[in-house]
Amino acid sequence: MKLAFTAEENAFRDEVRAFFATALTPELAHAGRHRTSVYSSKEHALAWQKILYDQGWLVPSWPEQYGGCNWSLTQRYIFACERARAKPPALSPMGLSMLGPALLGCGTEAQKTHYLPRILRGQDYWCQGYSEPQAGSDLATLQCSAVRDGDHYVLNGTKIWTTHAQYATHMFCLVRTGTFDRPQKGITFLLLPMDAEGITITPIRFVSGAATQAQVFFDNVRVDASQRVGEENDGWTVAKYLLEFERGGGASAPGLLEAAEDLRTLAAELPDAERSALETRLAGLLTRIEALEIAELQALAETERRGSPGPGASMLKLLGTELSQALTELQVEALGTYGLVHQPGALAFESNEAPIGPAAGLTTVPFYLNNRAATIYAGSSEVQRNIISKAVLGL
Amino acid sequence: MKLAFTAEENAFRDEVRAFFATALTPELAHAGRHRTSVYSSKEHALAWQKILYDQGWLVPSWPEQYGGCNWSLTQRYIFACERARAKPPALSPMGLSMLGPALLGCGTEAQKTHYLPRILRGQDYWCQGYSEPQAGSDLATLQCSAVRDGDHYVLNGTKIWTTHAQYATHMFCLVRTGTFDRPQKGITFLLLPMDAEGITITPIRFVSGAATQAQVFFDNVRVDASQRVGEENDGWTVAKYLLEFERGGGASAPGLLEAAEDLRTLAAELPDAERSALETRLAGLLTRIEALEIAELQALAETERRGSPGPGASMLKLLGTELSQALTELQVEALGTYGLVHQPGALAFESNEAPIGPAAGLTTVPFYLNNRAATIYAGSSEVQRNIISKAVLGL
Amino acid sequence: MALVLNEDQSFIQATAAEFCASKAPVSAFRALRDNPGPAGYDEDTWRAMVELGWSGITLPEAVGGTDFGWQAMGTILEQTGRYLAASPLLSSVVLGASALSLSENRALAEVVLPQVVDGTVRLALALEESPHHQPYGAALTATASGDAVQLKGEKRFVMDGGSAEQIIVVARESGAPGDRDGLGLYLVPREAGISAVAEKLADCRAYARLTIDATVPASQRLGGAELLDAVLDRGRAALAAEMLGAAQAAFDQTIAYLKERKQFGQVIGSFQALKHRAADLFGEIELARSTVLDALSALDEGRDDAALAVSLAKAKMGEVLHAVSCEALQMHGGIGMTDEFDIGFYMKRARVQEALLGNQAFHRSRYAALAGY
Amino acid sequence: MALVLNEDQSFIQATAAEFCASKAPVSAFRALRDNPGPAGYDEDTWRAMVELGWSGITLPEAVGGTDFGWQAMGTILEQTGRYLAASPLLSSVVLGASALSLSENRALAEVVLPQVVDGTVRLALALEESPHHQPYGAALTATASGDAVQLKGEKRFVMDGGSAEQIIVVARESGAPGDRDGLGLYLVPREAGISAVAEKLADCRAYARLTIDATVPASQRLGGAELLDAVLDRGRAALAAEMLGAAQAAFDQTIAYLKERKQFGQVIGSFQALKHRAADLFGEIELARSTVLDALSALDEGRDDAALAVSLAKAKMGEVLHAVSCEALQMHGGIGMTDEFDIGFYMKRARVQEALLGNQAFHRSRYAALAGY
Repeated sequence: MKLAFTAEENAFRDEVRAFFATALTPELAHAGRHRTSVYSSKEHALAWQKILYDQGWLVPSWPEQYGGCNWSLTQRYIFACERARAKPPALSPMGLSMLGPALLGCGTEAQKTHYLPRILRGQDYWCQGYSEPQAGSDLATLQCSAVRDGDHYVLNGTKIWTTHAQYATHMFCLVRTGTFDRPQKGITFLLLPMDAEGITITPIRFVSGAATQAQVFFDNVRVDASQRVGEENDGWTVAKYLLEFERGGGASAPGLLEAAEDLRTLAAELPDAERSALETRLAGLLTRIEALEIAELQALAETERRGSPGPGASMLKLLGTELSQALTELQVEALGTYGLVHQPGALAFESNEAPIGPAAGLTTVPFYLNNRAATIYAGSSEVQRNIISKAVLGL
Repeated sequence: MKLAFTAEENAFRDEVRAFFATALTPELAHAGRHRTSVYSSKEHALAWQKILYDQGWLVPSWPEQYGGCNWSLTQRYIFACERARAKPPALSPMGLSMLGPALLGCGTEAQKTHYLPRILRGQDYWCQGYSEPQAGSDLATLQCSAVRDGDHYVLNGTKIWTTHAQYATHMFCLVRTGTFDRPQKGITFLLLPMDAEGITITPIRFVSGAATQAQVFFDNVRVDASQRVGEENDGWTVAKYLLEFERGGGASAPGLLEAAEDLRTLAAELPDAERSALETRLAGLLTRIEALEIAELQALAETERRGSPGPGASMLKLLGTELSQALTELQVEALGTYGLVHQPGALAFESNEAPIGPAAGLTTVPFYLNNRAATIYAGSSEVQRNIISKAVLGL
Repeated sequence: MALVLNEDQSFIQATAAEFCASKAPVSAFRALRDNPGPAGYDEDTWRAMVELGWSGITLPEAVGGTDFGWQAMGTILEQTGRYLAASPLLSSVVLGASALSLSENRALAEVVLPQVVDGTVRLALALEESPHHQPYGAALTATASGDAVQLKGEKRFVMDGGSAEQIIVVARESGAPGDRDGLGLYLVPREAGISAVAEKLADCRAYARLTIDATVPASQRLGGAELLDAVLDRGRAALAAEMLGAAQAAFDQTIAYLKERKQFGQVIGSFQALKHRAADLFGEIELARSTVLDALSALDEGRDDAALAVSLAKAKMGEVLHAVSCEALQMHGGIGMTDEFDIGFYMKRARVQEALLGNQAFHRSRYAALAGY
Repeated sequence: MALVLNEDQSFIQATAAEFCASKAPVSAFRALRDNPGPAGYDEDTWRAMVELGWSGITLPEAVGGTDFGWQAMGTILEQTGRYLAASPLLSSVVLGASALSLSENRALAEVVLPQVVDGTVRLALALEESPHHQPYGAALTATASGDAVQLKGEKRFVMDGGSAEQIIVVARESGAPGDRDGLGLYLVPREAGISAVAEKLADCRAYARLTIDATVPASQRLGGAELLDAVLDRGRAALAAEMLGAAQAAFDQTIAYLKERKQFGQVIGSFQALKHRAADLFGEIELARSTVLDALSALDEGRDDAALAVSLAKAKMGEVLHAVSCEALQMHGGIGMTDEFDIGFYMKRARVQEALLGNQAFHRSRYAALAGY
């Protein structure tokens, strides 16, 4: 408990808690508790999104006119803690947490008016086209090209690691529209429908066995120029603004604290030597998570003050993802062989296949493996360290 | 116990143990147990050196004709273990472990005949002139110049971090005799007497308060050309050969194991919470030290096979020095406030000043502080990692 | 400790490397993963290993073995670990055959071991009943009645437990689960009353849950806890050797990738932060290698600190393999996350290897206890 | 938790930074180190701090203080920690005055606290009797006889114990050393029977061994273990703030050096391995800063998890300061090893700060216990 709550805030907490308790259907609760990555399925994500939307709690931090809640920082913190406790399905962040804030900051009135309500209502389901095979950590060297042809851009090239590309209705992407002295210049930020002619999607199978990512190929895909966000050749500005939200927009600590609490229960059942070793490491992690929680709260206050998270977001992304991985390490260890089980068939809601071990074990390995990507996507940990040493320390 | 001993080897161990028990005078035993750095004082080092020389055990690994013992690897290992157990004063390594092997490998017959016996008998006391203010980790950029003038070289410039320069009779040093495409070329390895005209010595006070290092200035110092080891401009070859010995020649594990054993005794007296935390860390270090011990034994066998330690020496230096620092960290912690005492006056043999805490506490901070240099000298840990990634991994 | 491999060991190592590279490369493991077949390994490949003498490498000449010892066995497992070569070496030759060769039941050993050597019988060790390694945790009951013993209970995650012809069952004769006293090891033919259900783990090796309700002659008893400890230590040291090969392979593949992948206009292996991390990993692998060699030597020499050396090796090797497999994936970046790349196999294999026969916490604790901490 | 400094706090921070930089820079500490004088700090500098109101910053207006609270005190100590400014702030204002202001003995507090605020009385807390922090370890006896209490025993490493006019002595009234029950805190004037011998530690602050044989009226009793815990937690949080300043200073000086020192033809700050280590340290310092601010807020807000927050802060800050001071020296290389460079001061100071009022192990353990582990 880092913030002292008023009576009103306590009442708010009770309200949020009651909402989660009643709003989650058994299937959504199952989906939330059996996630194997930071994403839920499109179906579960949208079902849960609709419930939040109807409640008016879908995008608390957005401006009120676009659906925000005008909550205080404390209220947002309470909501994050209760959400971590209730474990609903994950919302797809691409529209709600990434493109949405980017449009709010850099979009035209027309773009805001058209897209924001559709994002909220789940009418559009977005994916993010950033990385390319030769442009990963070195994102600015991306080659996927868009050539202006009258009122359109014509796209050719490919994007890779595009989460849920195969399920998305739209993509926001970075394309090259020019070559200048710095690779960051000449990049443009575009919005496009995934059913446009010339798009091919090839799912990528991951180490976990799942295929939530895909590679997307563009063959003379025509995009209306009105779908450009920001100026031509100046898409990097939009991308940087958006990346700060992707990296540091949220509060990861409440979820990590819940995971630590779950682990504590698991650890209690271990044989002595393993239990004491695990508890020592867990307590060590807990101190880091608590520190991160405070830092995230301060960052929220800072974001509110300046409008966007700033370069400190890199630090929070770095610490948050590494702590998340450290916790999954402990989870694998705490469950022993049950935490190593490979039984995808038993995962579905009301599956007929009896699990080899406890239900918690079924998601452990897939989540562990998928979560290794957390220190790679949205700028690898190495890139975050580069950013901190340059932007913050001036090295 | 990593090597199975024969009856003869057991007898040898008893002989060595008995020797240490009788040969160490009370003053030398005190000096050995109250070292505040890897060096003992010149006086104690030479006194102990004479005893070993008389016993014939001063340079076990040298060729027999120069004073070596022709011991098996097992015998050398036994000797190292017994020495770690007895804690005699440290021998000055500059002549015995660095210049000696370098002369054996690269010196002229005349140099060997003249210098090796004088090193063994302690008639000459050497220091090492390598680093310069602008050439530390980047040793090859050294600037101290030697210009050929008939049968002499004329030296100008400065050397820094020269251990015991103020006590040494001679220095071996690297000087620049030419400028070529690579900075490593054009360096020459010279021997010179410290009483030569034009030498000025300024001791450097360290964080520990002691001044065992000095800066040495050369003002037209004349050195006879016969004092060159190796070819002109090819001193880097000699230096590299020597550096391998400096980095990996010895076995550090037996001493580390003794230190760990001492720590275990100290830890037993700690309050509960601190004791269990410290014992956990100590047991963790112990596994690393045991692993290092095996690796060092294998490296000894490798050195015997190929004649010099090779690039693997960098790894052993890196691991050995970092373990040594980790142990001193624990020692400071185990002694609590007694391990933080600053009382140089109580350190001397038969001092009249009563120590604030136990005797072990008096050397703790000075040794701890001096030992921070272990990951800086003879190529910092960063340089060792550069060497490993380049020479071993080809990166 | 032998500080360098002798001629025999070097020859065996070279043979194993060549064999695995040509006959059991990672692509073969990938094919098995997608299509495991009844045993979870390729029977032809296994027969070829038997013909190379691998099934008898630690066994005395009297039963058809070559008696080259555990260091030789380690060099083979290092190679199978490197290539992820699937075989019953660990289950049958290391764990199973050791239980017989170290048993005081010479009569049984003399009958069965020649069959292990010639490949006609495969063994498996049925020990665990919980998801955590508990050597003395057996609850499965052994009830004597006359000259017969009835074994009744369940065993979990038995490696190759679905394909081995005979199972060595760790049973409780007296006392309670957790007691070191009161354990008995029995050699039980599958047809005597063992049914198996496959249990699939992340490494895609073959494990089974065994339901046992079998009655065997008392003469099938091999020994008690002392035998079990000795068998497990051989298994742990051998497993550590396999892990060493895996760590080395993951590291080598990563170094190769660092020299090839370009970002920011240069190969990523030229970035100093990655170089230094690679150098540190190299040092850690070397340290772990030293502990593995020492553990195998300690077994060959019958040193009285063998258990200590084995726990040191399993703990250290587990820690290093863990770090190497994580760094390997991180340094590969996105491409390392794909199933198409081999590097993920090593991570999944590593997590299971770490857990088998005692994880790092188990062996650190055992090491500390044995070292008197 | 207050998420940003308020106006008062920001002003106090700016004043403190300016004051320390001009009146008590590191060079002043160096001069004191070589020539400590009777108190171990400069009396004029201290008087100037008193004039700035620092001696009353956490005290109520009724006794002459400004009641700005612990976050304000923390901003001051962060600056004195940064510049190694020597003063009795920690001993007298944090530890000493807290014992009075939190005491139920209002009469005594009302007399003494105004004198602390105006600088005429300096206090010190005499707690430890062993080289390890043991809050309930007092063996020094308090024996009541009528209205008087006799205190008899020895205290070690009492900060500013040689110069303070009045000493708060933690004594044992009943029970055995280690018991939380049976402790009493007494305010004892030096002249009542306290003799001091200097004990010099690596940080060159002033500590003393006190030999106490004093009889004081029972009305000098301030409280028991509950008071002691509250006082110590204020001391720990304040010390953590001082450590934060030290860590930041050592880090900043190191970053500056990385931008200046050239090797291999470039500034060493351009080497990626050092950059990444610096970035990681930055993150760790920020995490530690968060915990320190939270601990100070918890004290200001009287939160019921204040003890937990304080132990978290002291443990985390200790760990981070340790890492920063070691890396700072390593990154400075040889020059960092010299007495001439300031960076070594921070390492020596750090080791002592870590140990004072409970080291990392102590507070990790206390945190775990309070968190229910």
